[in-house]
Amino acid sequence: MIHQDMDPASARPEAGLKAFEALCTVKSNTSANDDYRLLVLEAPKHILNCQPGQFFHLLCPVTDQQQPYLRRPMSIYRFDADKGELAFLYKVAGEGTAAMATLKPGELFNVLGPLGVGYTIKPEWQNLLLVARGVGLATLAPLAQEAARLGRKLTAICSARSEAALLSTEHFRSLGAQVISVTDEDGSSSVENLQTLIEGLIGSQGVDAFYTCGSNRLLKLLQELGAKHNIPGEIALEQQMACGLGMCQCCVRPFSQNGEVVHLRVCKEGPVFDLQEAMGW
Amino acid sequence: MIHQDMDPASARPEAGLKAFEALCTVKSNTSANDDYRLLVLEAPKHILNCQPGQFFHLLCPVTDQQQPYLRRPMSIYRFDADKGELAFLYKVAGEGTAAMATLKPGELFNVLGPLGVGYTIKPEWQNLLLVARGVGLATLAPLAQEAARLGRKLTAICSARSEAALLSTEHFRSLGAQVISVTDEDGSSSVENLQTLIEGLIGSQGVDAFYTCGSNRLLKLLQELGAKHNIPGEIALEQQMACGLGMCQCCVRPFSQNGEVVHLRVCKEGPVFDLQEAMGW
Amino acid sequence: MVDLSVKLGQLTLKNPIMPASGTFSEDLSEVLDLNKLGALVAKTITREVRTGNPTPRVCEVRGSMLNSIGIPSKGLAYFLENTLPFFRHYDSPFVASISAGTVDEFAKLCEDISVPGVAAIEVNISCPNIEEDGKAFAMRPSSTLAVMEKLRSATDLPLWAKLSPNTGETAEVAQAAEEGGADALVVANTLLSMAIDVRTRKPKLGNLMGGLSGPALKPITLRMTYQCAKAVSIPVIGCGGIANLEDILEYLIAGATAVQVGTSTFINPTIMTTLVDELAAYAEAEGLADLSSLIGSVRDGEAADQQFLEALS
Amino acid sequence: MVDLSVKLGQLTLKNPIMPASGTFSEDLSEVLDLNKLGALVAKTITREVRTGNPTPRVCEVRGSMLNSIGIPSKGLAYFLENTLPFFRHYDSPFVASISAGTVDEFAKLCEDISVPGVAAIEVNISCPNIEEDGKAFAMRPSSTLAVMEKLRSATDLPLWAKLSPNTGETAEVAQAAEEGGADALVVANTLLSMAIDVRTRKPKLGNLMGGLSGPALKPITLRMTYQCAKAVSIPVIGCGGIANLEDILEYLIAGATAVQVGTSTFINPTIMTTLVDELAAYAEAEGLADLSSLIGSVRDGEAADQQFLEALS
Ligand SMILES: Cc1cc2nc3c(=O)[nH]c(=O)nc-3n(C[C@H](O)[C@H](O)[C@H](O)COP(=O)(O)OP(=O)(O)OC[C@H]3O[C@@H](n4cnc5c(N)ncnc54)[C@H](O)[C@@H]3O)c2cc1C
Ligand SMILES: Cc1cc2nc3c(=O)[nH]c(=O)nc-3n(C[C@H](O)[C@H](O)[C@H](O)COP(=O)(O)OP(=O)(O)OC[C@H]3O[C@@H](n4cnc5c(N)ncnc54)[C@H](O)[C@@H]3O)c2cc1C
Ligand SMILES: Cc1cc2nc3c(=O)[nH]c(=O)nc-3n(C[C@H](O)[C@H](O)[C@H](O)COP(=O)(O)O)c2cc1C
Ligand SMILES: Cc1cc2nc3c(=O)[nH]c(=O)nc-3n(C[C@H](O)[C@H](O)[C@H](O)COP(=O)(O)O)c2cc1C
Ligand code: FES
Ligand code: FES
Repeated sequence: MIHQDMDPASARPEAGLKAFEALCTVKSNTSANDDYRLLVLEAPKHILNCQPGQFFHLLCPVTDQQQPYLRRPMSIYRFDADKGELAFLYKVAGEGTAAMATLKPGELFNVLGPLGVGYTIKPEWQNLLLVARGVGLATLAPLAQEAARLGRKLTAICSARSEAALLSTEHFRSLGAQVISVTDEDGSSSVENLQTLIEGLIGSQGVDAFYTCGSNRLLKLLQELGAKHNIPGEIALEQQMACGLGMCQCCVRPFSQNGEVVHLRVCKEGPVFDLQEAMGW
Repeated sequence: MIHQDMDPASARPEAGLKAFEALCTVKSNTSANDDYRLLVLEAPKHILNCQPGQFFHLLCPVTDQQQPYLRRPMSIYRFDADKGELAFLYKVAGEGTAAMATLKPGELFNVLGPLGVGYTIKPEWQNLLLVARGVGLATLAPLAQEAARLGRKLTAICSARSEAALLSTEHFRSLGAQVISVTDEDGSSSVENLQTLIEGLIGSQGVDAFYTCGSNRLLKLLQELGAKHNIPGEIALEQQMACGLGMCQCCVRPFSQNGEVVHLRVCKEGPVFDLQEAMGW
Repeated sequence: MVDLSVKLGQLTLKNPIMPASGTFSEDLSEVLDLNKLGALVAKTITREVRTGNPTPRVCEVRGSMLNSIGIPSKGLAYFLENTLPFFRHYDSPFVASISAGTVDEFAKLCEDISVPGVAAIEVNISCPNIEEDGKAFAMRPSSTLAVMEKLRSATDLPLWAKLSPNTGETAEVAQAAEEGGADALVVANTLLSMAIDVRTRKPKLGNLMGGLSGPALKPITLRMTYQCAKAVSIPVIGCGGIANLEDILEYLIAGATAVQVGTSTFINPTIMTTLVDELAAYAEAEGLADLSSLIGSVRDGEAADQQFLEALS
Repeated sequence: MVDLSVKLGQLTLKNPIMPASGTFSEDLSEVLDLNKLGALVAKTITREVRTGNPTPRVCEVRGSMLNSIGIPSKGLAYFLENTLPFFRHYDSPFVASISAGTVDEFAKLCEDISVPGVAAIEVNISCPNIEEDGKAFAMRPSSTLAVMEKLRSATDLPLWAKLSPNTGETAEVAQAAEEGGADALVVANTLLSMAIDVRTRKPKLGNLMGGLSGPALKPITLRMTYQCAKAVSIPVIGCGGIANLEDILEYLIAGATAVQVGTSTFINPTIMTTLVDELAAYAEAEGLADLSSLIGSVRDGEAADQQFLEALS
C-alpha cells in the first residue's frame, strides 16, 4: 500500500515542476459550523505558489473505519506562502472526508498540488460580483483575497439554507468586500429575488464580471444576465476525479465552444471555466 | 470493511457458545525486552474461562502503514477472570504484529476466543518439566500458573539466544517453579547439554510429563527421551490460520496416530498435541 | 416486523443470508445461533476420502486472502453418518455441496446424497473436469450443460450450480446451467490468483496458485451476478467479498435473490447474524414490507450523467 | 551502481519500470522527471476522434478502483502532430498504444503509427472485436492469433500484445500472441467489474460496468504473469496493482522482465521514480550486479511444506 507518510520524492521542488506531492503537518482541524470543517495545515513554501480557484488533491488517512483509496479534490480555502499555511473548508460527505475529519494536530497529511486553472481577473474588470452558495464559497474565498490585493471592488452574494449556515461572510467582509446574505429560510435566496438583486447592482454600481460555482440554478441565472447585459463570467465546476493531473480523462464535462460540444477535464482545463461555455446539468 | 469496533453480537454470552468475539480495552502495550512486547487488555469476564495453552485470534488494527486482513493467532500469556485481564506476549514479526504494536491504552481491540485445546495435567503427573525457547515460553506461562494452582512441582528450562533475551524466568520463579536458564551465548542450550540436563532431572527428582512448544530440535530430543524413559508429553504447534475455529481446514499438520498419518487442525484439535504423535519438520 | 424471506424455487428461506461453502462448518455453532441463518451450506465433499492440498494453504493479500485448501474430504459415508445428523438439529435448510472429477461420478454422488435432511444440493462445478483437459466444468457452456443435465436426472432435490469467475463466458455458462436444469446459480467461487514471498522467493501457497476471496473479489462477482440475473430466469445467489450490509444490498439490487458470506466470517465470525439484523433494520427504516422491491431494482437505464448524454445528442 | 537495465527483445530499457497505458500522459512531466522511467507508454488511441464513455467514469471500490473511461481519442493526426513531438524531448523510449475494432483497421493504424520516435507499439487487444461477437480479441486464442499476424506484417517495430484478465484461457492466448509475432506481452489490462450506489440504486459507472485496477487486481495479474512466463519465450511485462517495491519484486520473481505501474500513480504521482530508487537500493543491498538473477527466480518446486509432503509419502 502506498502510505500517507511515504516521503514523496518530489517534495524537493525541481526545475520545471508545477505540482508537488508534499507532506504537510496538521495545525488544526475544527468544525466551522454545523456542516463544515476547517483544516489548517503547515505546508512547505514551494507548494504555496497558488492561484485563486486552484485545488489540491488530498490523500485521506486510512483507519479501521474508513479506507478511502483515491485522493479527494478540495479547493484552496486559504493559502499563505509567508506563514507556510494552507487551509481547506470541507463538508463531511462520505468516506474520504470522514477520514479527513479524524486528522489531529501534529499528524502528517499528504497533499498534491496546486492543481488546475484558477479564476482570472482581467485588468479591465474593476467591479466583481461573486455569487455562491454553501461550500462553494470556499472556492471563492481566495478570489476575494486576490481582488483585495489588486484593489478591485468586490460584492459577494452569499446564499445558504439559513442564517446559521452562512459561512465566510465575515471573511469576505474583512477583505473589504460588500456582502449580501440571502437565505432559503427567509426566501431571499429565490432565483427571482437574486435576479432583481443582481440587476439592481448592475444598474447601481456596475458589474464587470461574474464569479460563481457549483449550482446549476445560479449558472443559468448568471448566464442569462451575462448574455443580456454583456457581462463575462467564470464558474468553478466539480467532477469525480482519479489522477487530478489530466492523465486519466475521468473528470470531463461537456462545454459549448463556438457552437460545438467539447469535453474538457475539470482537473486540467478547469476547475474554473468560462461561464457562457458551461452547460447546465 | 469490518470494523475493529463493530460491536460483536455474541459479546453477549449465550447458552452453548464457547468462543466469543469481544471488544477489549487496551490497558498497556509495552516492550518486554528487545524482542518481545506485552499487551495487557481489560477483557469481559465471559471470555476468560480459559485453559492454559489455548489461544485467541486477534483482529489487528488497520492504519496507513499496516493493513492486515486475517486475524492473528496468539497464545494466552496471562488471564485473570477476577481482574478481568487478558495478556499476550508477542514478537513483532510482520504486518499484523507491527499493527498490534501501535495499540495505545484506552483503544479498543477485537479478540476471538478462547480457542483450541490446551495442555492437560493428569492427576498422576506430579513432577512437570517444561522446556521452551523464546516466545514459546508465552504459551507455557499459564501452564506454570495452573501447575502452581494444582500444587504440582514444576521445573522450567528456559532457552534463549542470550541472557538478555531470557523472558519470563522471573514470572516462572514467582509461581514457585524451579528455573534453569540456558543460552546460545554460553553454549548451554546445545542439544547435548540439554539432554544431559534433562536426564539428570529424570534421575534426580523424576519427571512425569514433558511440555514444550515450537522447536523441531526440542521436539526430537523430548520424543527420544520420552520414548526411552517412558515419559508422556505435550507440544504446542503453530500453523498459518484463517478462521481459527475449525472451519477452513487451512491449519492442518500431519500427525502419526497408531502408525497412520492423520491431518489435524492446529486451531481445533490443537494447538496442543501429544508429543509422540507430532511429526518433525 | 419486516418479512425477510426469499424464495429460491421451491425452497423458502427465512432470510437471504447463508454461509459460503468451505467457510462454514459445525464449529460455527460455538459462536452463533445457526437457526438465525437463511440456510446452512456445507463444505464441498467428494465421495472418497481426500487429504487436500499441501500446506501452506492460505495467505493474505492486500485486504483479502488466497486459499488452496483443495477439497480435503472425509468422504460420503462420514458426511451421511456425522455431518448430516448434526445439522438435523437446526431448522434452517441444510445444503450439501458436492464435487467430482467426471460427469458420471458427479451424478452418482448427487444421487447418493439426495437423502432426507438435505434441502438442496450445491454442485461445485468449479472443480477440474478430469475427462476433458482438466479445466473446470464451469469454464465452458458445453461442459456445464453436459454435467448439469446428468446431475438433473440424478436427483429431485433443488440443484444449485456454483459458477466460476475464471471463465470468460459468464452469461453463456449461466444459460447452460439453467438449460441443464439448475434451480439456482451461486455466483461465484474464488478467482485463480498467486502471491510470492519475496524473501524466500517461494509461492506463498503450497499449491503455487489459489483462489482469491474477500473484499477484492466483490466488484468482479457483483458484475457476474448482474450478468447472470440478466441472462437467466432462475434465482441467482450472490457470493464474493460480502463484508457489510451495503455489500448485500448491492448484490440484491444487482439481481441476487440471496447471498452467501464466506471469508468475512473468518474476520468477524458473528457477521452473518449481525447482517441479518442490519438487513431487517434497513428494510424497516426504508419502509419495505419485504425484499421483493429491492431484488433486481438496479436503475441500469439511468447510470450515465444526463448532461453527458444530452451534450452528445 | 547496480545495472537496472532490462532487454525487451531488441529494445533495452534503463530500468524495468514504466507507466501503464491510460494512467500516464504529458501532464506527469509536471510532477516528475520522465527521463528517470524505463519507458513512456501513451494512452491507447484510435485512428478516429472519439468521445469515450459517459460519466461517471471512475468509482472507488474497497482499496482499488473501477474505470470505464473507454478510449476517448483525439485521433491519429493529433497524436502524430502533438503527442509524439512532446515525447521526442525525452530519451526514455516512447511506446504508442493503439486499438481498433477490426483486424484490418488495427493493422492499418499500426502501419501508420510506425514512425520515428515510436520505439514500440503496444497493441491493446483487450478492446472489442466488432467483426466477431464484440468480445475482445484477447479473449480467445484464435482471434488473438488472427489480429497479431496481421499486425506483425504491418510493422517492423517491436509489438507488445496487451492481454486481458477477462479470458479463461490465459496461457493459450499468450501462446497465440507469441505465435502471431508479438515481441512481448503486457499482462494485463483491467478486469470487468461493477459497483452500485445503494442509495440511488444506480450503477456507479455511467457505462454500467468497468475495469478493476489497483491493489485488488495484483494477485490475479501476478498469476497470469507467472502462467504467461511459463507458456511463452518472449518477455512478459507485468502489470496490475503495483503499489510498492515488494509488488515489483513479486512480478520479476514470477517471470516478468519489466513492469507497468498504473493506478498507483493516481494515489502517489511520484511513485514510479521512487520505485526506481528503491529497486536500485534493494539490488545494491542484496548484492545483485543486475536484475537477471531475480527475473523468473520463483522457487516453484519448493512451495509446499516438506513436512506435509513427507507425511504423504
Ligand atoms: C475541484 C473541486 C473542488 C472541491 N472543493 C471542495 C471544497 O472546498 N470543500 C468541499 O467540502 N468539497 C469540495 N469538493 C467536493 C469534494 O471533492 C467531495 O465532497 C469529496 O471528494 C467527497 O469525498 P468523500 O469520500 O467524503 O465522499 P464519497 O461520496 O464517499 O466519495 C466517493 C467518491 O466520489 C468522489 N466525489 C464525491 N463527491 C464529489 C464531488 N462533489 N466532486 C468530485 N468528486 C466527488 C470522491 O472524490 C470519491 O472519489 C470539490 C470537488 C472538486 C472537484
Ligand atoms: C496457536 C498459536 C499461538 C501463537 N502464539 C504466539 C505468541 O504467544 N506470541 C507470538 O509472538 N507469536 C505467537 N504465534 C505466532 C503468531 O501468530 C505470528 O507471529 C503472527 O501471526 C505473525 O503475524 P504478522 O502479521 O506479524 O507476520 P506476517 O509474516 O506478516 O504474517 C503473514 C501471515 O502469516 C501468518 N503467520 C506468520 N507467522 C506465523 C506463525 N508463526 N504461526 C502462524 N501463523 C503465522 C500470519 O498470521 C499472517 O496470516 C502463535 C501462533 C499460533 C498458531
Ligand atoms: C478457505 C476457503 C475454502 C473454500 N472451500 C470451498 C469449497 O469447498 N467449495 C466451494 O464451492 N467453494 C469454496 N470456497 C469458496 C467460497 O464458497 C466462496 O465462493 C468464495 O470464498 C467467495 O466468497 P467470499 O469472498 O465471501 O469468501 C472456499 C473459500 C475459502 C476462502
Ligand atoms: C483510468 C484508466 C485508464 C486506462 N486506459 C487504458 C488504455 O487506454 N489502454 C490500455 O491498454 N489500458 C488502459 N488501462 C489499464 C492500465 O493500463 C492497466 O493495465 C491496469 O490499470 C492495471 O494496472 P494498475 O492496477 O497498475 O492500474 C487504464 C486503466 C485506468 C485505471
Ligand atoms: S482527474 Fe484524471 S484527468 Fe482529471
Ligand atoms: S484456521 Fe480454519 S480450520 Fe484452523
